[in-house]
Amino acid sequence: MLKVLFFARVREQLGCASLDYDWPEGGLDLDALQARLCAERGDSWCEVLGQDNIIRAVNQVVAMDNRVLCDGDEVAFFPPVTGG
Amino acid sequence: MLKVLFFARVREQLGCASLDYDWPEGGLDLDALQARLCAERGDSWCEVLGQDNIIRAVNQVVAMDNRVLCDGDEVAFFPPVTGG
Amino acid sequence: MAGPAQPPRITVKVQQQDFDVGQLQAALLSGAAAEGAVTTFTGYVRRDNESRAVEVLELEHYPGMTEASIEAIALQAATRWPLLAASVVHRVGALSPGDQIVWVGVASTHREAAFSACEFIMDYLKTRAPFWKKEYCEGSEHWVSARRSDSARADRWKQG
Amino acid sequence: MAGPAQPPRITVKVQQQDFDVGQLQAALLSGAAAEGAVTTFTGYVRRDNESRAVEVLELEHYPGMTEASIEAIALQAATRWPLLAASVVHRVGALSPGDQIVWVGVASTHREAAFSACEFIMDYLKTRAPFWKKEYCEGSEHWVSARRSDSARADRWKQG
Repeated sequence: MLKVLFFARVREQLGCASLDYDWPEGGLDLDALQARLCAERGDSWCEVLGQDNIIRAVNQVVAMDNRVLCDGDEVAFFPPVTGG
Repeated sequence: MLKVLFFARVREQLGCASLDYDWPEGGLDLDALQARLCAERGDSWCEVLGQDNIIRAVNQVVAMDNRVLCDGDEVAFFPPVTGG
Repeated sequence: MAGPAQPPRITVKVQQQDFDVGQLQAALLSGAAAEGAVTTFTGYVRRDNESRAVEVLELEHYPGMTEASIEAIALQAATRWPLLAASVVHRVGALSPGDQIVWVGVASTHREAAFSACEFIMDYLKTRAPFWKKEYCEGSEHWVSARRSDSARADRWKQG
Repeated sequence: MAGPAQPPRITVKVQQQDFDVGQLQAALLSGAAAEGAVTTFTGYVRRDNESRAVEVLELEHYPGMTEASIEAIALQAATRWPLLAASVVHRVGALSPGDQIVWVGVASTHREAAFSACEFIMDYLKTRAPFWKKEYCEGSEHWVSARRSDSARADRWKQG
């Protein structure tokens, strides 16, 4: 199972802060997870997760490119950060 | 009359923190004041005021070069500064 | 006699409560009088942001990742500059104009390292640490968007 | 509605007494929540200076010139960066290891100005302001000599 988290504007637009994603047979990479969420959850999710400034993190480290996931990973989607 | 001040190592080496210098007929510039102090006060003053890193200030502003003085001016001699 | 260099003391806190800058600075010191220089940065909620009158600023973070990533950046700063200690406190939750948001303090023997490391950590907090700000202004709310100048500023450290 | 820009509030103090960094920082703020950023620098007496064990550090200044020249440099900083306030406190007299020597605080709307101006003022204090330090170490005393690196550092602002 993957733990998937959403923050800030992304969380609000999806109406979802976190979800558990069943680990599929054959495994999954980050792009595939994003495509599946889009396909399974419909247009509004496609639109939100398809925004080109979305940042992705795997196990609390930002992933600049696609990468293979492992069962148990924590994946997060969030907009550009604005701290300080 | 000029007020002449000495600070820090210069003050200690001269054994003098300040003196009043009678305003001479014909006026004075900064180099002339320094030369007179040297001539009038003897070798030890010559040596101290002749150190090449001595900084001079006129009316509380550092004077990079020689300059004409006016009666009533405040002149200071001090070593390189080490604040902060 | 100087022993082997101690690793710098690094502390990172993300919290709702306000903080006392005087106490934070005192806590940065080792008590051994080794520090010659402490540089601090405090960020505040401004009443006017880009001509909007801000009533409430809400800050969200990514619990766990935020703390770990700030600690990593402070350690990275300590490899670039000789630091004795670095401390970061960042608030989350609802804040009002004038409230303190963030404090970064860096102690070193000399001021060059303290200034550079403090600015380096702040640039990271502004551009890479997972915090998000939402402004409430005159009945409407919106997420603050990233300033392009902030990213450019953080990038310049890559050439260091 | 923004009125005409206020001149920055500048305060300079040379004193024997210790100071409270929290109070100084609070006094830097206008109360109008205009400040987004405050950068501070605190200098301390180090126990070890270039491998000498310092027992007492004595600071001398040029009363009048010191204050006026620091005020002038703070005003100059305010022409280079958009500052809301700048404050300098510098101690004189006999200090011990661990004691605070100097505090510089700068408030601005944004951090770039606060960092640059604070560092600029500190560089001036180190290289041009009329202060002199004398160290008492193991029964002997000597005047601290100017660090060449400090002068080089101040010079770089001329190219700014």
